[in-house]
Amino acid sequence: MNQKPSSFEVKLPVFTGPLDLLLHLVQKEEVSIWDVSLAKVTEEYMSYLATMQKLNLEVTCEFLVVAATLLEIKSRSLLPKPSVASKEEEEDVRENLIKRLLEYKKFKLAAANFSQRAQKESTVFTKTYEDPWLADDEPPVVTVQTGASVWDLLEIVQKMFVAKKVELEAKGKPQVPRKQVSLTETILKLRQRFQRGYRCSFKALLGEAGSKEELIVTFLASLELVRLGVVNLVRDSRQEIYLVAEG
Amino acid sequence: MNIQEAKAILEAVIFAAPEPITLKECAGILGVGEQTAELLIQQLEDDYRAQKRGLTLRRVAGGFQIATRPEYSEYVKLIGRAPKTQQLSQAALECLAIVAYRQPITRVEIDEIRGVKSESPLQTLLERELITEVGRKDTVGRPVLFGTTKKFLEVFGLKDLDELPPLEDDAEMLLTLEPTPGINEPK
Amino acid sequence: MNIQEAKAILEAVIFAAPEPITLKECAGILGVGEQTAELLIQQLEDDYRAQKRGLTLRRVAGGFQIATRPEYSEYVKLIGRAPKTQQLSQAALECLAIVAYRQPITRVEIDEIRGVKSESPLQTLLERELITEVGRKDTVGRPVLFGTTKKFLEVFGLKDLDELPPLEDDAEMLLTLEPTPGINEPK
Repeated sequence: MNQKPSSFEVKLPVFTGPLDLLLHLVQKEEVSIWDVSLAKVTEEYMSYLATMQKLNLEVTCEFLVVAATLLEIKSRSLLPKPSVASKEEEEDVRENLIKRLLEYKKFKLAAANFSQRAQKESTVFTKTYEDPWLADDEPPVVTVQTGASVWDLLEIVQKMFVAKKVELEAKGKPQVPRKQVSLTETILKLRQRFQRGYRCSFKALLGEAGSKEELIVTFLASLELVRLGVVNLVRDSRQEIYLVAEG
Repeated sequence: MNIQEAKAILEAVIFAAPEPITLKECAGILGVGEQTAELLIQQLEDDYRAQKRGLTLRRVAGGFQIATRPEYSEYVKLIGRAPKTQQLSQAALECLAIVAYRQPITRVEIDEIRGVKSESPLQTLLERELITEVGRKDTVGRPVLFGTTKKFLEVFGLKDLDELPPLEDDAEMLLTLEPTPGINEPK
Repeated sequence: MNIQEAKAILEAVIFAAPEPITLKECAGILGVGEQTAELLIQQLEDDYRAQKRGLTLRRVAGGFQIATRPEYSEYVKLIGRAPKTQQLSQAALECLAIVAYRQPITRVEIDEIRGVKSESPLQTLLERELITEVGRKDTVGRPVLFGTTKKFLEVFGLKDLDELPPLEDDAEMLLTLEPTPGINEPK
């Protein structure tokens, strides 16, 4: 298992793919990539794959595809050339592989350059917080523009409800009588309840409401209590919201 | 390390710290006593004050922090505003109005009032943080209830929801009509 | 507003912006032309250089940003700040280089150049927000096209994509390989 690869020194897992390996072998020859003896490189390549297998490293099909191409080139170069056409074909396979290698080499160099850059940049720090800390502690910048005012909202609602009313009246639907619930009363009631440390889920609180109107009033009253600082809103891990009395 | 350098290091460290950094931490980083660190920081503060700069060094929450100068806050607030001033669509405004006056309210109830599906405008309002989920309704399917946010109040310049102008009686009356599941279903 | 003040405002605004702020935005905030804004920023840059400070003003990702000086990084690391990006694997760097120079590009085209499947390193790059989907190629299967992000520029300290050094002009390189769909397909 600890047997060293025979014909070349290499740390095994460093190659990112067959082209990376092939480029390494070719560059070892110290001649122009176009002039390199592919036959020789083929041997080394196959020997590397054998070592990988010995070390139980997975030889992926990509490595095998390139091996097949290399073997093809090698076997052709050993055979007598029966025709011009066959020789051209051989050249095509070889040329195509070398072009791929050269293309890959460009990006490998670029990757090395990126790595250096990243190294240099790792010494530069920017601030971590996203919201600007204004020295006078103003609330964060409001970026929403609605194109409307509260009065527009009111108008929209009035119009819609009027339209709805016409529609409902046309259907002759009965109107449900309503009971008056005072917001002030509800606030006082809740205030009494939310003594030191008392907590209650928002849902449960709203669930106590007997009518839609009571629900709305309870909701508004809760908001008021939050605004007054009587209660805090807390969200638990299940996204459940609780009202918790201050102190 | 000379004084100039020590101050530069302090500036870099205070700037890069995710939270206000304490005197003790500053001293530890420089490898000097707290008194020396305090003197250096005072000098740095003086530098910040002397040069008319856009930033200030301030003492806050038991530590030091670099922040923008208050007098330039008007300009700082302009950042990022330009690309984000998309106005709300009519549909989104309708939904917002309904949520504002009828909260907490479910999507189905909003659909019912508008007579059309409101999923997409509601999504917009959620993204702009004008409305938010405030709970779940205790009915079949436990649908999400929507309400307006603090940001809604901010954007519309309201102290609280009570400041919403009152609806006319007509609308008020309709507002209390309770759409029950049975009634909502088309027959 | 005098020059001193304008520079101070710029400093505050560049500091406060959550991302590198563009010349156009700076000009807009000051209410001056872009040429004037550029001049002011150059002066501010000179100030930063002249005073031996802990911070620098730099041009990155199409905008301006204040950052700590590289020579003080050892001290900044003492407060627990980790570098902007964890080291990338060799495979991820290769993919990133290919996307950076050949964008927009599909995964199959990247596989073709590298001679090996690139799914996993591309996933890493997507997670780190260094690349993103920028569209779909108009071929069979409409594969996703990848491009680099603004964060890529920031992390690698690039002003813009034009600042990428040209790919090594290898004399041996006769023509660039153009992967055509026909060649890419396994037979």
